[in-house]
Amino acid sequence: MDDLRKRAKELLESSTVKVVIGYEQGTANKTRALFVEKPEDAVKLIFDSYCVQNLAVYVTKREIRDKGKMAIAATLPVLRSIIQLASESQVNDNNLLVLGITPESKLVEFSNLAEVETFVHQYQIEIDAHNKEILDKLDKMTPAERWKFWIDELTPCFKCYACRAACPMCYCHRCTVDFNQPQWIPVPSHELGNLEWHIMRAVHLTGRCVDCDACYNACPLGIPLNLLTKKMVEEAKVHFGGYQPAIKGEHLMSTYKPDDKENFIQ
Amino acid sequence: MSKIGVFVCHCGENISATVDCAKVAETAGKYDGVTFSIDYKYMCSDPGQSIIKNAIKEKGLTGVVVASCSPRMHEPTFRKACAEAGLNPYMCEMANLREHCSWVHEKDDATTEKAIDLVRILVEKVKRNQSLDAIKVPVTKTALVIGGGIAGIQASLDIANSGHKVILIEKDPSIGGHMSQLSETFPTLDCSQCILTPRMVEVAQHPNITLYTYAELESLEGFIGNFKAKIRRKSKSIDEKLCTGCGMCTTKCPNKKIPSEFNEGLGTRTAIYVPFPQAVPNKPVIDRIHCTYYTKGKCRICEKVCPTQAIRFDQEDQIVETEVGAVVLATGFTVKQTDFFPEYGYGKYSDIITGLQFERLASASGPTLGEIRRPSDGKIPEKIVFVACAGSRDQAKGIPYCSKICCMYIAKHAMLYQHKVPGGKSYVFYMDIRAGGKMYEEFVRRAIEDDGVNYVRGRISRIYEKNGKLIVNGADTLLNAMPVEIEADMVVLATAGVANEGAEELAQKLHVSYDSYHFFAEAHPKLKPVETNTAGIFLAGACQSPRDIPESVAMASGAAAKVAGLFSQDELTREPLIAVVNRQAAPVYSSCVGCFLCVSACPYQAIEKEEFKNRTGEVIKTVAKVNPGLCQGCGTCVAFCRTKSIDIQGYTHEQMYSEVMALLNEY
Amino acid sequence: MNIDKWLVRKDSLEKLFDILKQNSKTIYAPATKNGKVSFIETDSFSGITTDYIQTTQSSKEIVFPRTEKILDYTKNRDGMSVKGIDLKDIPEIILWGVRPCDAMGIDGLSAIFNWDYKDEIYNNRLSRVTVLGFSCSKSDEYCFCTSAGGGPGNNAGSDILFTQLGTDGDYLAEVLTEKGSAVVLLASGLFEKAGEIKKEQFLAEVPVRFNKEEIRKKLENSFESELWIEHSLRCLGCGACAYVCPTCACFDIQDEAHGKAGTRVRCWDSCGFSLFTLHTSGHNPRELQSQRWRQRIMHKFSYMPDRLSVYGCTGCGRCSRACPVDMNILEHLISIQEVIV
Amino acid sequence: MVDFEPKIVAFVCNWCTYAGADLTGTSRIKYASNVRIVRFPCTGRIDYMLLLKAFAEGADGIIVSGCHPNDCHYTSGNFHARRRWIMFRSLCDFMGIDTRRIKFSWVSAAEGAKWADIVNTIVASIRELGPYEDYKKVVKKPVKEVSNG
Amino acid sequence: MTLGFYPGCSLKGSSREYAESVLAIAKAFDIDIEEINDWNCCGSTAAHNLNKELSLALPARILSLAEKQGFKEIVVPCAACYSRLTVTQYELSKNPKLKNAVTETNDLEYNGSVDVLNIIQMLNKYVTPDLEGRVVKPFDHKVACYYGCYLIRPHEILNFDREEDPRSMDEIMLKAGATPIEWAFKTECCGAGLSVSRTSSVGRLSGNIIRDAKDRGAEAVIVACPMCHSNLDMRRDSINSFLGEKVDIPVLYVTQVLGLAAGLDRKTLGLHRHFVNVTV
Repeated sequence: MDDLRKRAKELLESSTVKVVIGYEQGTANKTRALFVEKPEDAVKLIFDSYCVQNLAVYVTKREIRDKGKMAIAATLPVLRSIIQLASESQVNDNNLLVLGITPESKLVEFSNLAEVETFVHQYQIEIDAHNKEILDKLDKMTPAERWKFWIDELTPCFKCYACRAACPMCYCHRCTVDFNQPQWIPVPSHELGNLEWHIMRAVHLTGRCVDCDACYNACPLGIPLNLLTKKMVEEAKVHFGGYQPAIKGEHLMSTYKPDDKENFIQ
Repeated sequence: MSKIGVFVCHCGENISATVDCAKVAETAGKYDGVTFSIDYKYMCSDPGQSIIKNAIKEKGLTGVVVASCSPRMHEPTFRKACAEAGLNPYMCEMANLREHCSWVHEKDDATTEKAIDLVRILVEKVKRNQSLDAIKVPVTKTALVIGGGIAGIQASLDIANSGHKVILIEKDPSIGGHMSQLSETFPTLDCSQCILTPRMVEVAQHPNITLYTYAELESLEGFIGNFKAKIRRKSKSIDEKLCTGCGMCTTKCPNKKIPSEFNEGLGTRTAIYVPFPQAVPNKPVIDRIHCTYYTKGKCRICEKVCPTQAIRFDQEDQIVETEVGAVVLATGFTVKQTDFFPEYGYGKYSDIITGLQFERLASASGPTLGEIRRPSDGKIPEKIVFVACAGSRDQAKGIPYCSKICCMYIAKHAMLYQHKVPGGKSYVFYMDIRAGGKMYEEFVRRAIEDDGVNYVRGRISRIYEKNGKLIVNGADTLLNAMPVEIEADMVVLATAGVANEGAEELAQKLHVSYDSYHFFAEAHPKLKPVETNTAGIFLAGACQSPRDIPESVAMASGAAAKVAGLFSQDELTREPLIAVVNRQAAPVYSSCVGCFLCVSACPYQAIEKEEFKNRTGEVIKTVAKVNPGLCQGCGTCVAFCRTKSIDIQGYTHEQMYSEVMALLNEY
Repeated sequence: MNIDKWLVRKDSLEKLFDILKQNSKTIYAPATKNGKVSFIETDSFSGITTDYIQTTQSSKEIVFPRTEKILDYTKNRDGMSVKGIDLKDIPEIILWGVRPCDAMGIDGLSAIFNWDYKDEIYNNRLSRVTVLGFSCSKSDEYCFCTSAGGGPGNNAGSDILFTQLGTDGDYLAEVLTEKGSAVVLLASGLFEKAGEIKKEQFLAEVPVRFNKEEIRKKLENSFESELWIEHSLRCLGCGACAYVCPTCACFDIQDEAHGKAGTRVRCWDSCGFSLFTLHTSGHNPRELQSQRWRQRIMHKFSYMPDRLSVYGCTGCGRCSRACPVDMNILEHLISIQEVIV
Repeated sequence: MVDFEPKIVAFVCNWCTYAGADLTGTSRIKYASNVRIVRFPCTGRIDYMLLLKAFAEGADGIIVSGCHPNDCHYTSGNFHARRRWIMFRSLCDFMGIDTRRIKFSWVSAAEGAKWADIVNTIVASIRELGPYEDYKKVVKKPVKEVSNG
Repeated sequence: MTLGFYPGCSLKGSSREYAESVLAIAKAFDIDIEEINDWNCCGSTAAHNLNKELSLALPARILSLAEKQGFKEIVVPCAACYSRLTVTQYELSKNPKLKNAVTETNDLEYNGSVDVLNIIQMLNKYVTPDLEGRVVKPFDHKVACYYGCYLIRPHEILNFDREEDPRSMDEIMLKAGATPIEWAFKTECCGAGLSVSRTSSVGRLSGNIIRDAKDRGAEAVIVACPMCHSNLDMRRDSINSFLGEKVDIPVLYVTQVLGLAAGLDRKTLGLHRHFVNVTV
């Protein structure tokens, strides 16, 4: 990605931005976030198929924001996250410049977030075949079986909150799990505490999740917790025709239609 | 450490017949934090209330639970009692032992158990209640009425007559609205002008009413009782103080061929003009689009002829800023023009006109002085066709609703035609006749039976012109859809009544919601027909949906009554049961992260942004803030907020949580 | 006691496992779930995962559970009645398949749980655990036990340390404690006297990458260093590193109330969380991630050696493997050694 | 499950269902005494976390009820609530939470009889289903002496 | 770029003159036009009432073939064919499932990448722009432009011209030197479907059209649809017997008029093939 390095260098030299968020080579074949502040460091930037971390998580991180205007190398999921964040007043054209990386790994520089939105809207949020299969499998199970499945999967969770930390949408300064008057969710990691934490997470991401799998990739225990959010993406399709992050868009869960359909309210 | 008092009421036999009240009181007495508990025959009785008052005083109670009937019945009673004893009324809760327990269950232990649970729930809640003070909002006792049609006029007069100031703004040069264009009015056929003009004059002369014609709302900020309005007074190019309305200018103006808005384009006016003879104010304005001086740079004849030198070519728009406590929206509606109908020739046939145009033809003050003459050649039509539901009730046209007034005015039109053109033939094509209203049905029958108007039930598929006639093709559905073809001289379309151009923008300016047709939305379809969901802004007349004069007037008086009610106190007191966004010490300020998704969740636009700045004045955090003037306390935002940063007084997280806990656990 | 060495035939391991089971021992051994290896209560030898460099989570959870009850309480008008847990209920546990760097971590934990107040519950758990260590024949880029004072065949912390003598080879069993001997007694038939065996040749290569003493020195005057900010930029402040660490011992005390009755539990916490040091006032002495990251390194390589004379890191490299953003502690330590003067 | 008495928690809005339940009382219509009503200003205020808490603390069934669409005292609180319920219910179902134990309904201030009927039907169906053991099991876990992963 | 040409059945049979005039115009204005190979029926019969999939499969095949032949756009002079092809594109773009089903049936790739032009669109794109100067014999007559139904409807799908009182053909006539009349029957039904089955009804329906044209002094009726043409031209006898008088206003294709204006000879434009002699 020479053009990325080139552009990053220019942006820093012209001090159009103060920091460029991108990827660098990490341990073994891992890649990891890089924050370029000096033009000469731009050469460290890389991009390849291993670059899957959702960098959007950093644009709300205080230590990075405080540096000044940010530029970010953004793949599709990252772009989606950015638009969602914009719709939640977390980023704007004044503090963020987006260097998009298309699914064909071409570099496109957007002059503003509106352009990013138009770009993003060319692609629907689609659950990948593999996970779709798992979702279907779960759908076929009886509720009792699903219950067992989830208790088994969630019990190992030791609440390190890596899933929360890695999720661009979990930028709250005080998460509900940290709310203790009342203590909505038990602090300890036990079956109830874990269950409630993961339900809450799924609910809070409903209509906001861009299905980037950051949570799943972050989980040190490999818990398939992204199935929950994926299911919510699917359900949003079923009930409300799905959603797309949009800067001025109507947020799925804070709006309604008088003719929303359901079949369970008596 | 809280000191709660529990007061169990027998309600005569009503509760005690199935619930062991003594046991309830006894058990409650054992709960942590309960320092006094008692059961008594009638808690709501004076002696009952004094038991509570005394207990509060003697035992220094910090909270009270009255276990009796439904709070929807006696909550005010007991809260008042507490207040009288010096306890904050919001420290009193009620357990509903009657409606929700003793009346609906058999006498057994389970019922008493439930009663105990219900009490425990409220004990745990009241422990977490906070003293609240009623919210007081100052009220500016001036109303802004937008729109000078009959609705706006009525609202203004009613408010003014109840002793409050009114600012009435009208975008046109004169007030009067559509009603001033009408000839006669159904169902009495009395002359519209005759009943309207006195009201118009009254408005102009009323000491409490400030009238701004040729003016529009620029912006509205603030909330109920405390709005700040910016009004743009468009330049009239005359000095109204000097102008005597003598009319010299209008008679001398060389530019005479401008289609008159008032006459719906059927007549003409001059560039400096008074829209119609009875206009209020009766002073001209210069229409700069057409005025030769403004377009070509020379003329100024009006200036020369004006005896009082009142012409001001260089006059500029003027912005008036004013504070108002309430707003009445009475901007009315408009009707679709004939060019909206491809099947009727896209408006290219001048003898196909709208109902409103017919009003002008029929009006004694109209371009034909009340004679029905067709626009193309001034010929008196021998055959005339009236088409009802032109656009209305038509999915394909995007206007599925009924315009409501057409059935009546078509009957009136046909009648007027029959009266004015003896021997003329008139046809009315209709879908259904909707004549709900006092004397309405009778009126329509008269048109059909006495005046011999031909009512044909069916729709018109197309109209085209041939040899000076309008060929009207339709079907008569009562003669199993037999095709009908009429060679008419003139066709009147009862075109759909629709929202004004720019109604949407205005609604957004005022933060009131509007329906999918851009008519303004009432706060509740049944119980709040004149309120909007923005407190302090009310609706009158056809801006809410098409309606006739009596309805508009009634609605206007309704809105006026609401305003008068609002203005009846200097401060408006509201239940403090509203949402609050938490605040913390710097640098946190609040746990709110400012995603502002609550804004779209709030039905009342009550959520605002608050910025926190550092010493150098730069904004370091922007968080949500609830406007206590607007919040109605539904709590929709509370359940939605991810960080639980919003809470609602009286139903806080802690209170509701502890209720659930108390309900399912031993205490 | 002095180390006595035995030889255990490759195929006798399973027998040993079964004998221990028959003697109704609870056995925790490495097993795989969702592609991750961790210590799980196991009933069958076949369920044990053997081909792993290091378990995702350390074995500390056996002696220091993520969540454990301390006491039950009931409120009533006259006050409170409390019922602590019965230490006798703590089960006897065989910890099977522990790597040397894990076993070594126990020193760190014990130091923390005993330096001022002797933590009964912890000590009781520890006294009931028998650690069967297994030396490492493989390592990866995250391993640095040799720099942390340990090694692939280090026997500290183990009651018995097994070292496989070559691929598919038999096992050398070094019995190090009474608990170890007790195991041997149970299955004496399986333990053969071993001659002089050099196990080193069979151990994994783990090059020394830094000098912990030097790092400790340098940390003394590094508190204000810019390095912390630079190093911690990509850190997201989750607790993964702490929760997989064999020596991290931060915990939180929570009362789980249900009406008048409730349970007091001790559960893991992490200095990486921003709330860890948040005061009720809203003030947070460690409000930046850099300060929290500094705390983590300082605690392990400066504060602990200073106060408890034991390092808080065994070089297992788990935190690096678990980190969602590839914070590689080895890399950071090396850079501290290089950069700070 | 002969002597099993289900614990039912009802989350209702103040303006419609609470008033409806009042009407049940004034009309002296009898219904099962297993239900306990918690009063909210509006269904829009009802927090899904509270539903979870109810199960966690031992409820066997839950009723959530408010104004019919278009009747909301706050015009749209129930519309918002409906959307949340739709998604929350799907999630519960996906996680294997027994959605038969949560009854969502619209009960207006005029539907006293309907309220009695709602309560009786859910009490009957929960009697059939028995106590919510699955959930209770999960809740008991933390008091296990050692809880390892 | 080569413009694809889909004649459809009529232009190969009853309305050969339409095809001839289209090609003549193309030649005269050197438009590179080429017929689609192996084309089939557009399904403009009762097909779409009986079997939706089939009614889409037929046009889809044509479009696939066009794609295969590398056409970016094709001209479809027959209004009926034009309607079917365009509707098909619309339906398939809206409904992937149908699309798959159809492509399977045809076992041909379909991307909907081809632009379908009706004759008016084609003329406006390639002819009228440089018509000025090319008009050697202005068609100096009062003409009634008759659009019929298929050229315009279903309007929400085709959205071509105004659904009532369309103007596009009138514009072209003006350019060709003719004087289009204002009349009301531009989109009135000519009885198309009944052409064979109930000629009497055709007589009545088409009769109304011809009468109004005549009453307003039209010297020729201009059409852009073979169906309209055959009804107004071939069925003139039944029309006249309905009108009770002999009306001999000729019916010309828009392309024929342009041809005449551009000075092409009457034979190449196939004027000799009409039933009502073309006297203008």
